[in-house]
Parts: sequence; C-alpha cells; structure tokens
Amino acid sequence: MGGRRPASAAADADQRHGHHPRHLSRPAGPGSGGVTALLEYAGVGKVFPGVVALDGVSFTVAGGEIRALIGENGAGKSTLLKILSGQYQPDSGTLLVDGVARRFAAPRDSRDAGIAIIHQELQLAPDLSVAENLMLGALPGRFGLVDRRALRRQALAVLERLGEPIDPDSRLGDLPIGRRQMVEIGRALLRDARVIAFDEPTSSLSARETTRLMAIIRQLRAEGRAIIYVSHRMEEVFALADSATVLRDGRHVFDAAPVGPDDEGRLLSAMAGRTIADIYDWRARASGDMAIALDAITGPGVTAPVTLSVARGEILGFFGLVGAGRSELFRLVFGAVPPASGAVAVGGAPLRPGDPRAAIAAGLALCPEDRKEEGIVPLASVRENVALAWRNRAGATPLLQDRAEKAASTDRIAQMRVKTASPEVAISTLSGGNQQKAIIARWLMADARVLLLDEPTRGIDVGARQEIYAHMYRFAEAGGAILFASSDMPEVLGVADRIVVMREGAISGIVARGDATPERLLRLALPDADAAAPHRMSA
Amino acid sequence: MTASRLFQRSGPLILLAVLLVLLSLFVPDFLGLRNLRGLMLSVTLVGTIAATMMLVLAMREVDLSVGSTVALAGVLTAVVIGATGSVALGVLAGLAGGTLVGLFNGVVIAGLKVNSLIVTLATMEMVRGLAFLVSGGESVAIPAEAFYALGSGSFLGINWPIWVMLLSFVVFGLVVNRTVFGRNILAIGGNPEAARLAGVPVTRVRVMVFALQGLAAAVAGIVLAARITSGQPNTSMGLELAVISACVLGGVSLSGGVATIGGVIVGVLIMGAAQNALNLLNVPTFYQYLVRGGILLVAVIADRLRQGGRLPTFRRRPAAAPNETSHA
Amino acid sequence: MTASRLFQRSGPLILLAVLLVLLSLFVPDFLGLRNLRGLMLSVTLVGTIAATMMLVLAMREVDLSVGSTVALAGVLTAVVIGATGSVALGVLAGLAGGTLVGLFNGVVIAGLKVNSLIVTLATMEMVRGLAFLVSGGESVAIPAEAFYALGSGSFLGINWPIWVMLLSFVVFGLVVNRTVFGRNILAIGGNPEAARLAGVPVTRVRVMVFALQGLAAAVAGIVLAARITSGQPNTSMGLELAVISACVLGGVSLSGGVATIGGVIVGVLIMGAAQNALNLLNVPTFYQYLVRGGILLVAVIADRLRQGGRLPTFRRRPAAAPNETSHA
Amino acid sequence: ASAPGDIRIGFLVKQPQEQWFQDEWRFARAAARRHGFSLIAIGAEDGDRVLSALNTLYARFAQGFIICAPDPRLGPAIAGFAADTGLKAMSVDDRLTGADGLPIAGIPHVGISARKIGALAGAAAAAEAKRRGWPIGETGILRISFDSLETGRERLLGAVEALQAAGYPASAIFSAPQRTTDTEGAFSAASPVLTARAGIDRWIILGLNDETVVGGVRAAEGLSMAAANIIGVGIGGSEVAIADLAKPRPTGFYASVLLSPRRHGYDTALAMYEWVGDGRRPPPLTLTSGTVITRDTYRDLLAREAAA
Ligand SMILES: Nc1ncnc2c1ncn2[C@@H]1O[C@H](COP(=O)(O)OP(=O)(O)OP(=O)(O)O)[C@@H](O)[C@H]1O
Ligand SMILES: Nc1ncnc2c1ncn2[C@@H]1O[C@H](COP(=O)(O)OP(=O)(O)OP(=O)(O)O)[C@@H](O)[C@H]1O
Ligand SMILES: O[C@@H]1[C@@H](O)[C@@H](O)CO[C@H]1O
Ligand SMILES: [Mg+2]
Ligand SMILES: [Mg+2]
Repeated sequence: MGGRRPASAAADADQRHGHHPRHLSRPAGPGSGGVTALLEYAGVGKVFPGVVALDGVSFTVAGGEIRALIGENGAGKSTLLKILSGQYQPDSGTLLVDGVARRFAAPRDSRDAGIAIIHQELQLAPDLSVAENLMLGALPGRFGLVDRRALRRQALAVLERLGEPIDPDSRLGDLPIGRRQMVEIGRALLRDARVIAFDEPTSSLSARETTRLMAIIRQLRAEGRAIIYVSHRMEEVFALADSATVLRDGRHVFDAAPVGPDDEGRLLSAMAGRTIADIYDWRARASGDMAIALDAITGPGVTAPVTLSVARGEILGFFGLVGAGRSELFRLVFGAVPPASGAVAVGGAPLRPGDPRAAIAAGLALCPEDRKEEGIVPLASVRENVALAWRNRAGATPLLQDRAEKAASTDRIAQMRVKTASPEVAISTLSGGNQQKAIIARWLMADARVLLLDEPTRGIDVGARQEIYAHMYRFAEAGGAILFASSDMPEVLGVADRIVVMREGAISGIVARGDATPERLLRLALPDADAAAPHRMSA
Repeated sequence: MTASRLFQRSGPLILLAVLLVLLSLFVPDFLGLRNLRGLMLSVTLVGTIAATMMLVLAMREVDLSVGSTVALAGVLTAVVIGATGSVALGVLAGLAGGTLVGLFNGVVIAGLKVNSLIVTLATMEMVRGLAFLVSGGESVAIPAEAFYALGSGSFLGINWPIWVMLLSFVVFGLVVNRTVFGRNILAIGGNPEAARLAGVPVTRVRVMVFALQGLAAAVAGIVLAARITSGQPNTSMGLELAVISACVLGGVSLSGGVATIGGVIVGVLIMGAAQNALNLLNVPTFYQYLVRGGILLVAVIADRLRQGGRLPTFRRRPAAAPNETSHA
Repeated sequence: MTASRLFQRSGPLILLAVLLVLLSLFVPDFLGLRNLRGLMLSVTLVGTIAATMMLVLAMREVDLSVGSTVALAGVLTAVVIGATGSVALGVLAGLAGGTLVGLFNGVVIAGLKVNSLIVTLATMEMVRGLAFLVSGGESVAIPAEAFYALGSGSFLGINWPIWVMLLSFVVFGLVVNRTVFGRNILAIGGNPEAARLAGVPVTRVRVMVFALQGLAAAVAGIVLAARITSGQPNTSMGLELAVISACVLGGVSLSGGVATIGGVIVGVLIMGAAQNALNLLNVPTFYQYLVRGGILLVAVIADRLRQGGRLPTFRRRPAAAPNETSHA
Repeated sequence: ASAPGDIRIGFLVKQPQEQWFQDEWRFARAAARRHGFSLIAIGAEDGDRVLSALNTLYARFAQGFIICAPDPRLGPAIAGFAADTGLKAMSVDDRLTGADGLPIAGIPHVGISARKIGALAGAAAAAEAKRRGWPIGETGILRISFDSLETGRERLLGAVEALQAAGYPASAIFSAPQRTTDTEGAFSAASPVLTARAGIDRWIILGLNDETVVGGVRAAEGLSMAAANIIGVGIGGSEVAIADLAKPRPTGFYASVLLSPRRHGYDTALAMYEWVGDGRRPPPLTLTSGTVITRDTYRDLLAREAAA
C-alpha cells in the first residue's frame, strides 16, 4: 500500500527477478499468431503524491489473448486499468491501441476507442433501470430522446447472452449484488469493445455466476478480443489465462505464458518479492474460561440462529465465501446493528443489544472490514484515532487528559509498531497496513478483551500481515479472545485454533484446527455442497 | 412496480385527494370556478420553477438563488422594455439574465466543484443586489400594455401564466423521462462517479441543469412581471423554500437519483391548496409561517420514512447502518 | 505543522491583516476609537453564534434557523419581562426557548436522520412564525430599563455584548480543543460511522450540538433585545448567511472535521471590517448585497482551493474520484 | 476627513428600496447641497442594523440624525444612543415610542397624520363608487393590511371609518394581511381573498401605500375583473401610482393621496441642520397632510408640488 518512495524502492530488492521482466516464453495465445498486439503498455509510469504507483510497466495483449494481471494489494493493477479507461493519465510511457499511441483524457475517449473496463468497484446508477444501466453513457436515442424500444431490445439480447433472467425494466438498486456485477459486465459486452479489462470481477459472484462468466470470457477470446483479467484467485487465473503479468510495487517483475498451476510458486514469489516462508508461525496456546457466548443470534444477513462460545486465549477463524454473513454476524455481536433475536454474553454478563458503547464497555472491539468507511477518521491524527475509544470509555472525564492520553497512545503505537512519522500526522497519510495496526492499537488502548477482526489483513502486504498475526497471538496469550473473519483460506488455516465456516447467513460447520483441510472448508462454504456436515455446536 | 412501491409513490397523491375533499367540504366557495382558477394562478410561480428544481435535486444539488433570479429577470425585462420600448427585447434580456445566473452557478458548482448550497446562498445575495442595482432600488413600471397580456390574458379560457407552468411541467417531464440528458441527470444523482466512468459528460450536464434552472426562474420572473405590470427588485424572497418544499412533498428525494414530474405537480398543488385554504379560512399570517414550515418538515420526514431503510446510495450496507444520517 | 500548512492555516489571518491595513489607509475614520468599538459591537451578534455554528459545520451539518431563533428568544424575553416584570424570568424564558428550538432540530436531524439543511430551513420558517405569534406580530417593548444595561452598559470599558461574544469564543474554543465532546464532534464530522463504532455516542453528540447552537442563538437574541430595547419578531432575517460566511471565511471546512476557533474569530472580524468599511464609505445598500454574497463566494472557492484535491470524506473512495463534486 | 466644523447629518430609513424613502433621501440631499452640510444616508432594515448605522454615524462624527426606524419600539435604544453620544435625534414618518408605549417627547417628529390621510383615501373611494352608481350591498372592500405597523393600521382605520360613514357595513370589509408592504406582498395577499369571494364583482381596494394597492388591483385584474369594477385608492402619490394613472387606458387604480416627500426629506434635514448649527430646536410634532390625485388631476398637482 501507500508510503512507497522512489528512493527506498531499490533497497528492498533482495530477491527480485531483475528490473526487466523475464519471459518464460513468448505470449502465444490461441488465435493471436504473434502479430501486432491489440493493446500495448510501453514503459507506463504513474506517480501519486508520495507513492510510485507504476514504474515503467510494459507488456502487450494480443487479440484473442487473455492476460492475467496479478500482484499483491497496491501493486498497481487497478491503476494500470484506470489509465486504460482514461481515469488517470500516465506520467511517463505510452499506451498503444492497435499500434497507435493513445492518450485518453476522459473515460469517454477510452470508450470511443473500443475499450471497456469492468471496475473493481461497481459503477452503476441505482435508481435507473437495468437496461439504462447497461447502456449508460451511450443511451440509444434520436434528437436526444431515448429510443426505448432499441434500449429494451439491446438489453434483452445482452442479458440473454449473460444467461441472466433479469427484467430489463427493474430498478438496478433492487438487484442482489451478484446480479449487479453481471449488469456491469453486460455493459462491457454491449459496447462490443475490442479490449476488455476485468478488475476482480468475481469478488461478488456466486460459483454458478463465476462459471458462467468464465464461459463468456472464453467466448470473447474466441471472437478475437484482447482481454485483461485481474484477480487474486489463482484457480481462476490458471483456468482462464493464456498468459500472466506480475506486478510488484508498481513494477513489472515477471511474465509467464502459458500459465498453469505449475507456475504457482514462481508467481507467488514474484508477487511477494521473496519466497514465502511460514508467515503464520502458529503455536499451541492454553485456553481459559469462557470469554464470549453467542446465543441464537439472528439479524440482517444472518438468517439461521448462531450459537457459539469462545474461550479466553482462543483464536476463532470465520471462513466463508463473499456474502456468507461473517461481517454481518460480527456487526450483530458488536451491536453495530441490532440483532433480530438472540443474545450475547461477555464473561457471563448479558450485553445490551444494538449498543456498541455497551459492547465496548464489556471489553468488545470491532475492527471493521471496511477500514476507510468504518474504521478511521481520516483527517484526525494517528493519536486521535488511537485514543478515540479510550476517550469515550465508560467513566471517562469530559475534559481531555492530554498527558495520560499521549503516554498511553504512544505506548500502543509503539507496541503495534505503527510506522508513522509522528503520532500527530493525519492517519490518512499512513499505508493501509499501518492504518489497520492503528485501529488495533485503538482497542488495545481501550482495554479490549474480545477482538472481532473482520478481514484484518485485507489490503495488507505480507510483512505487515506477519506482524498482525504475531500481535493476535500475543493478545490471545495474554488471555484475550479473538474472532476473526477472512476470505483467505490459507490465512484461516494458518492462524485459527478453530474454524467456523459460514454459508448464506448460517453456520455450515465448525472444524478444529487439526481436522481442517482446504477441501473440507470449501465443501462447507460452497452453496451447492451437498455433503455439508450437520452443524454441531461447540461447547 | 410492487404494491407497496405503488403506495409509496402515491402517498402524495392520496394526501392531495384527502386535502381537496376536505377543502371542498369545509371551505365555502372552494370548488367555485373563480377559486379554482385563482388557486391555479397562485401556484404558477412556484410551479414553473419546481420542474427544474426537481432536476437540480435529483442531481443531489440544491439551488437557493431562484427567488433572486425571478426578481432580476423581472426587473431586467421592465428596464429594457422601458428603455427600448420593445417587448421582445425586454423578454430576451430577462431570459438572458436568468440563464446567465444559472450558468454562473453551474460553472462554479460543477467546474470548480464547490458546494451548491453555499454557492447559491452567495448568488442569492448577489443576484438580489443586481436586481436592486438594475432597478435603481425601486420597482420599475412597464410602459407596454401589450406585455400585460402575458400576465392577465388567457387562451382557451386558461390564463397564460397557467399555460406557461403547464409547459414547464410537460417539457421537463419529458426531459427527465424521455431524454438521454434526463436519464443522465438521474445517473449523476445516483452515482456521479459511475456516470462519469460510463462516459456521461457529468460537468456539462451539471452546468446545463443549473442553466435551465436559471432559465425557468427567468420565465417565471417575466410572467410575474407581466402579472403585476412592473419589475419588482424585492419580489419572491423566500421563494426557494416554497419550491423545494413542493418538490420534497412530491417525493423528489434529497439524496438524489429520484424524481417524477407527476409527484412534483402533486406537491405544487398540495402547497397551493393548503395555502389557499389558509387564506380562505382567514388564518392569520403568523400561523401561515408555521404551516409552511410544518409542511416542509412533514414532507422531509415522510421522505425519510418512505425510503424506509433505504439510505442514500453512496452507503454500502443498505440495511445495516441504522444510525447513519443521510446528507444530500 | 509544515510551512505550507501554516500558510494554509494562516490564509484568513493574512487576509484580515491586509484588509485592516488597506482599510486604515483608505477609509477615513476607520482607525478611530469610536469606530473600532462600533466595529466590535457590530459583530457581536454574528460572533456570538459563529462559535457554535463552527461546531455544527465541523459535524458536517448546517443550521439555517439561527436568525429565527434570535428573534424568538428576544421576543420571549420581552414578553415574559412584560408579563412578570422580572428580568431574570424573561432571560430564562428566552434561553429556554432557544435551547428547545435547538433541541428540536437536533432530535429530528440526529434522531430521525433527516437532512439538516431541509430541517432547519423548515424550522427557520416555523420559529419565525412562533416569534410572530408570541409577539402578536409586533415588536414588544421591554418595560425594564435595568435590562437595557446588558445592551448598552460596559465593564472595564468594554461593552457587555462584546464580553458575551468573547465568552462564547472562549467557551466553545475550549470545548472544541479541550473536551472529549469537542473532539467527538470533529470525529463525527470526519467519519460518523467510524466514530459510532469506536464508541462515540453519535446521536447524543449531534443533539447536544444543535441544542448548544440554539442556546447560543438565544443568548445572542437576548443581548440584541437589550441593545434594541425591545423584542423584534422580524429581526435577523438572513443572519444564518452571515454566520456561515464568517465560519467559512475562517477556514471551517464544509466537508466536516476541521474547525479552529482562531479561524472563526478572524472570519468574524473580516466580515465585520468589510461591512464596517462599506458603511463608512457610504456604499449604497444594493452594493452591499453584492459584496456580502461575493465575500461568501470567494471564501468558499478559496476553501475549495485550499483543500486542493481533498474531497469530502463521506465519499467512499476519496482518492479515486477526482471529478467528484463536494456536498455538505 | 473628520474636519470638525463641517456638519454631518445622518438620514436612516427602514426600507431603502422603497420609492418613498428614495424620494426623502433625494430631497434631503438637495437640502444638504443647498445649505452646505453633508448627508449620510443609510438603510437600516432591522434593529441590529439601526444600531450599526448609528455607530457608523458616531464614528464618522455626525452631529445629528433623522430616522424612520424599522420599528417604533426601537425608541429607547435610539434615544439612549443619542443621549450617550450627544447626537441630536429626530424621527420622520414613523414615530418612536418609549418603554411605556407612548411617543418619546424628546425626539422631534415629522410625519403624516395617518388617520386623516387614510380618511381622505376612503372618502375618495366612496365618492367614486357613488359616482359609478355601485350598489352598496354588492360592493366588497378589500383591506390589504399590515397591522404590525402603527401608521399602516391608522391609515386603514381612517379609510374604513370614512367608508363606514358613507354607509358601507362592516360585513363588506375583507382583510388581506400582507407579509411585506410592497406590490408583490399585496398581490399574494389579495389574490386568495378575491378568489374566495367569487360572489362579489365590484371591489374597493385599500392599503397603506401605493405599492400595496397596485398589488391588489393587479390581483383583481389577473382574475379577469374589468377595470371599471375596481376602485383602488393608494397613499403616497409615488411613481408606481403615477405610472398607473398615466396609462393610456384607465386601470383599476383610481386615485392616490399625494404625500410630500419633499417636506419629509428636505424640511427635516434642514431643521436638523439648523438645530445642530444654531441650536434652534424643531417643534416636537409636525404633521403633514395629503391631496387626492386622479388621472385627471395628477399632472397639475404634481407640478404644483414640484414648484413648492
Ligand atoms: N488516486 C490515488 N492517489 C494516491 N495514491 C493512489 C491513488 N490510486 C492508487 N494509489 C496508490 O497506488 C498504488 C497502486 O494502487 P492500485 O489500486 O493500482 O493497486 P491494485 O494492484 O489494484 O490493488 P488491489 O489488489 O488492492 O486492488 C497503491 O499504493 C495506492 O495506494
Ligand atoms: N457491497 C455490498 N453491497 C450490498 N450488499 C452486500 C455487500 N456486501 C455484502 N452484502 C450482503 O450482505 C450479506 C452478508 O454479507 P457479509 O459482508 O456479512 O458477508 P461476508 O461473509 O463477510 O463476506 P464479505 O465480507 O467477503 O463480503 C449478504 O447477503 C450480501 O449480499
Ligand atoms: O411604509 C410607509 C411608506 O410606504 C410611506 O408611506 C411612508 O410611511 C411608511 O411607514
Ligand atoms: Mg485494484
Ligand atoms: Mg465480510
């Protein structure tokens, strides 16, 4: 994430595969025949204040080729695509379409050049109809009037192609998230673009929708279009891509074509910049008496009652696919959302439902999934952010206690090894991983005894991840309990003492660390898994 | 459209119907032809501007400068007619003045990306000052009786000001429902970034909408000048409140993205009927402040409840953030 | 604080200094003792309310009802003094009335989660109506000459209204810098959901801030009543504009989360000095509208430029949406 | 610029945009030019602005001021200020009242005799209705009111009394309270009342000034009533009234009571100048009267006024 500087960039280059990408072989996607690439990045660079997002990236995509673009969070993938879409302009280098250098000043220019992007963030207008969203920016019309018949016809055609039984007249905002994603994809299809880029398109799709999307992308390839596919899911990359480009810290570090499961190790080490040792480093811990008990909790997003208890010293992992309900469960437990039914008890005492302040007073802490929206106060200093919960603890004095606050927050900041120039700078200047650590520091300062960590390592590089795990172990060893949700299976397997698998708003199984295998977790997590073990409650 | 949505939508319509029935029962002369015509006439000022205010609100912006623009356009028209003797030139001057005000608002708001509430609060003052300057601070008599016909004449038994209002409803109703421009407005209100990425010319649409708002206010101001046969620099103070109330009453969401011209018409009529009733019942002016403010308050709370859990669309978790406040 | 931030911060201060130098050079009588006292007196109304408006804006809300509240508090005080003969009871009634208005605003805005712009636009009307009702539509003479001392008396050579304003600056300056409550206000303005999840009692803080705003407006209204020796139901129309302008001039960001009392004081003085100069130079009222509006416009554009690319924080991805418009 | 010795006089009015006050200022400036003092004209629409304006005068070393305050009850504040600073104070148009609600004796006043002038307007309307042969039972009287202002209340009281003396019953009088004393305010206030009395086809329209009556007349005409069925009588003889009277075809605006802004502007400024200069205190109360002007007479009467 942020905070990378041009000067220090060279220093950490111990394991790098050199500045020039190593080509395992020439890209030779089916149908391309090695002629002029449809799309070419030639030495593209992009700098944001304090961050080099892209540093001389060069690669090509031919018609009929699917090129996977992979790299850790913050590697620069989306920035590359935003340059393609005209959202950003490169600071150096050129973008060539059909061999011609192009510079897109605005998204319209990119669209007019036959390029379509499916953005990482859904970019839809909730109050317009599905059909209008499909054709937004290019609504069919004569003399400025919308041609409704043409609109409907074209929308129906593309929806059919997507295999989605959606009424083109329904309001977009009323669709479930997966369907919305399909509409976004449909928009690219409708434009008949020759270059199509997908930025993590499957992050909110069901397995069925994902399969369908793969088929569509293969068909687009067969039609001779150039495709860029960004994903963190290696299975998808191997199943789909003809070639792969790896970015690290904004640099193009590795190329592979063709690409298959055999390349996984190389790809991963290229992404991380070193061979990944055991970053989890889990050790057995003694667990104590009960820290928190959930009794038949239901609420929005959690359809079947959840009953669980967690002991002091325990780290309980929550695994599931996107939308399984983990975040919602955490929010219900913390009282961010009032539960429909059920109760939470901390240390035996029942918690007032729907009241985060009561939860905090009882020693609960929530590190939310969406750090930017729900975690940090961006303009406030690191210290203010760290002290926020402590200041508002029960029985705090109304006047600020500057001295005590400074001492305590400085301690916690040091303890979490938050990298910051000073505790007084705005937290928004910190890298994502350090922001995350500051949020954990907030709860250490407020004396939390039960941590609810929702995707604590999302958007965080390997080094910072390792540190966060270490802190989690330390917290547990000191008698705290941790519930942590993650969509990263190796992480759950590596860190948790016990794993709760959720599926469609219900617990589908609880697996002890020793019994946990990737297959088992996946079977429990997948909606069509018929072999889901009858869910047993733990004591 | 589901039954419950239909109900949500027709909430204002039901309110209007109930109001009309009550009024015709309890208020003497309410159903008389003269009263109905008077009622229609009384809403022409608000109505003519409400349609474009709908566009502005749907774009999640607001325009507080309309009252001043009405005054400026009327005064400009009066002064130019007085100076040149030409009604056409006068009307042209009024229209140009209003449109320029709107354009200025739009360029500052969309071009410089400044908060529309504050910008139009500022231009509200400035344009009022301009109206005073142009008129020399006094009301300006219009020495052209031909021009008065626009205010008091009628066509097919319906007064011209009412025709103008109907025209505004029809034109902007079509704009919002049937044109690419109109759909782009709703897209911008719902999610400006998405609209931009889809190739919608966001800045241009924003500027256009404010310019149209200025134009509509100018039209309303010219008609008003024709009705009172003079340009009044201090007219229509507080008009923006009435116009926004009418829109909100008609179900235009303050969180952008939602607008129906039918709703706005109903909202305008509710406002008019309520005011008419207050007058017929001889309610003292002081209570009228209370009622006007109260209506707006009720409308905005109802808007909130109507949306139920639906929060402004820039929030991620529709159902899960009950403690959030919505900001337009 | 870096040099460039220091410059950003002191932008308003520099503006004030330049203004003062220019005024003392070019405006006759500006530096006279008589004038400086008059200048201070003339900003007491805006100044007393600006400190709490700063809190409201820092919370990313707005309060348009302050002018009406000033009127209501003055009228209540006058009526109660008239009825009971007791100055203490009158002052109490005024304070209670203003605080209740603020409380009402706060409960509707924070409790029902309705847009503060519209809510306070509505209560602006309603409270004005209340002021008219309480006073019977006319101004109310205050038959207690002792009370006038609050308006025209002085202590240590400084008039009481100025003391009251200074008190407001000091108290709310301390509140925002030294209390948990104050820091919570900034946190809510910066990111309400994050604040809520960190245990900030968001709703309570919001209600409190609006109640304080009502209280401050009441204090200002009572002092004003003492100065003008009567309760005037139609006083201070448009005051909200001046107060918001002063805050924005002083660098309070409309996107919430930023507020310094020093900036607000500077903003109030800039407004006052500009208005004072206009008066001394005998600029006709009509130009004053232009100047007042123009100052606000310049302030808000400068605010925008000062923030550079920084966008309002309620957008999900501040950095990735360079073409966004900011909404308060 | 504050050379002591030169005389500065303030002239504060409550509604600078209203024509009446512009005229007062114009005449006051004429007096200043003629007699060599300087006039500082300031608009002060509410109490706070009155105080600001007074402070400005004080800062500019004015020696006296004439004020038409936005509210008579600002009296104690204004009198107190004058006493504290030694500025001489005089009121024009609207008389200041003290804490006890009675006129402040120490402040000389120049104003119209509101009730008498109202009576003139009422009588003129009654006479014209009689001339047109309107049956009393079929005529409505629209009283566009702004009762929070004493002079407004008094003027309408006088007018209504005159009409009642002419035989009109109280039941024929309909009040339309206006929010502002301008044309637009009157227009908005009148429309619904006229609309509601669909049964009445002939209207006498009264208000506290010309702007108000013009607004009421326009509202009636907007409801398609013929000019012959409307008798509007304004007060002021201001430009709006003249504009209507000068129209080639008669409108519903029948007459106005011409007041003399000259006396209110020129004479007051001069009186203050003399008070400051030679200590000659103006009489405590001067009341001016008015003359009815119609389409037929206004030219002559205006010429006579201008010559005065
Ligand atoms: N508008 C911006 N302003 C400042 N920095 C930015 C901006 N956009 C991106 N960055 C920075 O550029 C780098 C690359 O970001 P980018 O979004 O391209 O990463 P990514 O590879 O898509 O990551 P992810 O897998 O998380 O989507 C990051 O350090 C990011 O913080
Ligand atoms: N961005 C979103 N917009 C709308 N609804 C969402 C969004 N994310 C999740 N949901 C809905 O909320 C419900 C529960 O999702 P939740 O976030 O709790 O799942 P999760 O297991 O934490 O998965 P993840 O956090 O990876 O999305 C699902 O029904 C899902 O459809
Ligand atoms: O407002 C009126 C004004 O119109 C003029 O008639 C003089 O007296 C004032 O009170
Ligand atoms: Mg990305
Ligand atoms: Mg989640």
